Amino acid sequence: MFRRILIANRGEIAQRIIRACKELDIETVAVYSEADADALYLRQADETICIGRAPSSQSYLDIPSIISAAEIADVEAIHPGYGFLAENAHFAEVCRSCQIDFIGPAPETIASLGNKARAREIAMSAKVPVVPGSDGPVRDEAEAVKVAQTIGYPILIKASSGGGGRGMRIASNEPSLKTGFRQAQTEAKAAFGDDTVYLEKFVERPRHIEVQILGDKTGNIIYLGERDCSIQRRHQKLIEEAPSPSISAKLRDKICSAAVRVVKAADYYNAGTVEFLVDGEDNFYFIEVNARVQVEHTVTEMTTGIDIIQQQIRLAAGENLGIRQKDVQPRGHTIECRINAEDPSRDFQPSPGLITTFVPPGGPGVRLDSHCFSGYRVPPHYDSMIGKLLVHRNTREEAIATMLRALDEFIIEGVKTTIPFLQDILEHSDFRRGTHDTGFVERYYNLPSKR
Amino acid sequence: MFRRILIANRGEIAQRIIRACKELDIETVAVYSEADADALYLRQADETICIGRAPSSQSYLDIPSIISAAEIADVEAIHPGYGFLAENAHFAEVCRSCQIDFIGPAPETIASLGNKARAREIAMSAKVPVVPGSDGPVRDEAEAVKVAQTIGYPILIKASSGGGGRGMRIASNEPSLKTGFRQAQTEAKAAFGDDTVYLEKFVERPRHIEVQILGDKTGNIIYLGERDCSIQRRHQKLIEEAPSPSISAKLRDKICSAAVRVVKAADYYNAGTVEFLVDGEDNFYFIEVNARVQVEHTVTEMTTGIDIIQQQIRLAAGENLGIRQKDVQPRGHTIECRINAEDPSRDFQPSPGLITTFVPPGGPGVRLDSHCFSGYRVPPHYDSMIGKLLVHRNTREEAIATMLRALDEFIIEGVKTTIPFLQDILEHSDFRRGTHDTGFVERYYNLPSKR
Amino acid sequence: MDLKLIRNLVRLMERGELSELEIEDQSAQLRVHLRRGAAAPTGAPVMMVPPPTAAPVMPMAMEAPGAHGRPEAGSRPAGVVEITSPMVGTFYRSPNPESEPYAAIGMRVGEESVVCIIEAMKVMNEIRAEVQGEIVEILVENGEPVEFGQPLFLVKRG
Amino acid sequence: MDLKLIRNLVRLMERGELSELEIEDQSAQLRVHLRRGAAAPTGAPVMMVPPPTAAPVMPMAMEAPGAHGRPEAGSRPAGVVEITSPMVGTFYRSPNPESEPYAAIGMRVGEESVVCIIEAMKVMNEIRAEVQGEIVEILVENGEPVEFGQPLFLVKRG
Repeated sequence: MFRRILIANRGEIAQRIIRACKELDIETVAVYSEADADALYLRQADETICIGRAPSSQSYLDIPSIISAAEIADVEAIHPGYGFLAENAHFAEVCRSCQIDFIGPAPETIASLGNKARAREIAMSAKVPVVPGSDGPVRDEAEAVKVAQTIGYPILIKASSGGGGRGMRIASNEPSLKTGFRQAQTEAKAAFGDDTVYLEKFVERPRHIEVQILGDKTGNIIYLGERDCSIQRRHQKLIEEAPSPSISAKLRDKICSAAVRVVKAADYYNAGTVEFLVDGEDNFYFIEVNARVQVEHTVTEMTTGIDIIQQQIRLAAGENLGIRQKDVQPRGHTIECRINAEDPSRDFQPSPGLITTFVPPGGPGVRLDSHCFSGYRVPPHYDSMIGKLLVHRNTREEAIATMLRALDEFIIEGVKTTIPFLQDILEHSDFRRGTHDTGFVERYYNLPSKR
Repeated sequence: MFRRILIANRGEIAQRIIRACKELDIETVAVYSEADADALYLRQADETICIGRAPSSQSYLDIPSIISAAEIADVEAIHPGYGFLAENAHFAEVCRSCQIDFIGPAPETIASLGNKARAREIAMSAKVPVVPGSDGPVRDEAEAVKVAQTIGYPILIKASSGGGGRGMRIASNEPSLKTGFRQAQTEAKAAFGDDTVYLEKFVERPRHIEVQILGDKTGNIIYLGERDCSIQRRHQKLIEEAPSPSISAKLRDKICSAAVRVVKAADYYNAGTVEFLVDGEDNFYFIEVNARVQVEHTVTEMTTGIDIIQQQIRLAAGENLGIRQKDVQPRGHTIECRINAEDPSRDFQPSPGLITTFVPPGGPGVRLDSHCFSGYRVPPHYDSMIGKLLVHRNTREEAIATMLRALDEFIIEGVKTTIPFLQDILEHSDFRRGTHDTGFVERYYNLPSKR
Repeated sequence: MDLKLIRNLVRLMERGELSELEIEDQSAQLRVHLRRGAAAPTGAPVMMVPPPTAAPVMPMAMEAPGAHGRPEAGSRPAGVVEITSPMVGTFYRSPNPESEPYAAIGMRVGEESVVCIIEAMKVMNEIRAEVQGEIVEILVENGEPVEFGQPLFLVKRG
Repeated sequence: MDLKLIRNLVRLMERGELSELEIEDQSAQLRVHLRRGAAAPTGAPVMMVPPPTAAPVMPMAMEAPGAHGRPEAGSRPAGVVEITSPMVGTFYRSPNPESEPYAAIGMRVGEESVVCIIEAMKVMNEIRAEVQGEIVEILVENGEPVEFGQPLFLVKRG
């Protein structure tokens, strides 16, 4: 087991990793930027090292500084958390070359899964359905029409250099495809300086279902069940829950075993997540693998009672999986709300600054992962998430009631937060029925009357 | 179901009840003394009524004020919490006469269980072992010696008007019994103005094991497993856990079914706790029934996932038990630490006053029930408990590690707390081995070298 | 050389607010001597917590229910005092609907004069002015519930 | 001689606000005696006056690692400025053990003068003074690890 670990991240996930290390009796070295010098979680670390200025590029993304810190602090491993360098194959490579264990999958795995086309091939090789598409760039209208005939309408036209929903258009028939195709190319050219586009079947009213997996270096893989992350705004998850209110036990098993097939095909180890889209007819399609721990890993921790961060560390240290698939027994229902320092009334613009009062909720079924406190200053340089509020109850209905109770108790003064917006969603009949899809927030937010 | 409930208590338990009511969508009326006017939990209640001055006798113990508040606020039921009027049969009687549901057992049950001798009879009638004793006052030495011969040494000489460990002496043989008997009488006379004493077998190195039960008004009774509360100081519980590290599954079943027999014999309904002493040879003896919800009910909530306060309210409203015995499936290990505003370095003298900084711990497996916050002033008039910190993990060892991590994170400035003392106990080898008994704290605290 | 031992000793010092610690363990051939905080005079104030720390929550305190609907002491003209309710109950201005109210604006009262009735648990409690002067304002409607300490009347002393 | 041990002890003293630490470990044939902060009595009072805004946590904030072991700006004589480390790494006063140190107390430096080397990932980075004047203090030992922004030298401008 490791004696000493460096945490190459900040905020709640840095704190989360420090907590796991303390419970495993591992020493922690926390690196921080000048903007985070006053963060409270740094006091929980055994050693702290300032690695640069506030901008991520000069601190949390600066590989030389982090490796240099790891060397002077003499650590055996680095936990990258999520974001920043978590899925940077080069960084994982550098760690290896410096004989520092990277807590995550192998650099090669990160690289191949990070490549959309390659990941798609891996999934197909594992007999896992992917969203039908052109498999590569489409040259002209004629080819587009041919492809469309095979995969069927509606069709999504995507810019190869796009992403995050940018540079996409929908075509529901041949004429709209022809015009859309040309427009998409010109837009792509303008936006990304690259007019290559490809086609994909447009999945209607999809739900976002992802599967948490754990794997050791001997090839053992288990799944810890699914998470439903269909409440998103601009592809940003706002609320996650487990189990999914919208899939049957039968479909769950199919998706989970598909997830295991994908990561096995990728020679995956450590913790990871396989993401799927599920349509109204219970067809599911592989999207991508997140080769890191995710923000919402906490949801699965509460339903299964398995500490995923501790597992990551054990697996990276070369331990074999101590948990067999049959030991994984999800219980009750978990909901997570991401609390962001944003102003919902102003199109969710970030609201950094001094938190004058911070009184977190507590009591039965409530878990809070947050690095904030009364007097903490939210720096403007990073992600606006200031905490994750989770509840675990026996039923989804009880979980919603407890979450509403907890959000109502939560006092955050000084910065604007998304709490009121989250409360609205939790009270919405579609969410309560669990019939929502990934388009819910945009639709509802544009028509609040629709409640 | 009730529409509106009055909470006749304060602090963390008042907040706990408000939380349960909000999750059940029941309106709450919180009463408070002038000393609690600034408490934050009052802002969570639907209505608040000041009922008197700081001293309990003029507020939380003042039956007319509370009933009058219940009448003007037009509530259907009163939750007494623990302490104050929770086990006051007269109060329960008055509630009934005013057609207000008292959330707890019937006044008659409270009365009979509140009488030591009566409770003992009930237990014996239910074939549940009690600590062998004189069954009533012992007139003179001669009788004392005769009784001693039948129950065997060591013998405990107790003042009938005593309690809480006061007016007790141990005799390990006949001579010491004779002298001790006389001294006990004179002491009792002096201390309580009543020299009647009785004899009881002295149970050596006992563990405090209690069983949580739930019962409905049709006579259904279930048990939610035991709690081990052997870490006590002057009969005040400091740390509670479940399951007990020191009893076998077989003994657990015997004790739990004994508990059910006792409460059935007492026509018990709503939530209650049956307390036992267990000696080194796994003999167990009934002590008493707590006819109320207890401070440590939270421990059982975490292991079973059952919300005991919500159950209390449902049962008081006349619902039948929705949980069958076989549905009760304890999982993992829970530990609770009571955080008191006391100064361990000064014989635990209360340390009320302004809490300047209050940063609670969080993260996996942690639950905090506390009404405190940065800027809260701990009033000097009431109990010194300012919070209950709980952890739930898969194993006892992991639970201890998480509790140490959480206590280490917990920042409370402005008042002294028992946190350092709790940390010492959790690090003690006897506690880690689970071989401690109710005498542990006194022994350890007098001889810290004994670690 | 065991760093954790030292770390735990320091933690111990922090918890116990020790200023100095000295250990000599011959069996372990170890001697440790730690001094904490600045020299006594400067040390003490460092431990003390500055009052302004409560500031952020004062707004809450002001909003606390206990403070609701109460006229601020400062906002009253000089010589005007409150008669507050000594109990929780229902406020009645007269012994029964037919009869005249005990107190009306402009009426002079003595310390012993009954000014209203508070009904608690079916008991009618006569409330006395306990101050001498003139009723200048009646703050509660007839039949309205009142809590402990709630102002009922404003009286101009004299 | 294990520098890391000393560094960790110093960090420990900072965290625990120790003013003095003394360790004698015969089994390790080691004796350590450290004293901290005593020289700068101005430091302590500064820690005690928090700006009203972040009041409740200022005591913490002041303890934050970023603020540790740095001489308070106010506590330096006029015209004396810091040369701080632009990166995380190991501090070396000379290009190699044989040669003379780049900078010594009393030496005059110009903006372009190399004053030390910071090794990061096996790369030797020459650090320039970027200020003109006279070296009055060297704040870091040769071979000691430094973090970003850590003061290395004090220079009297001119």
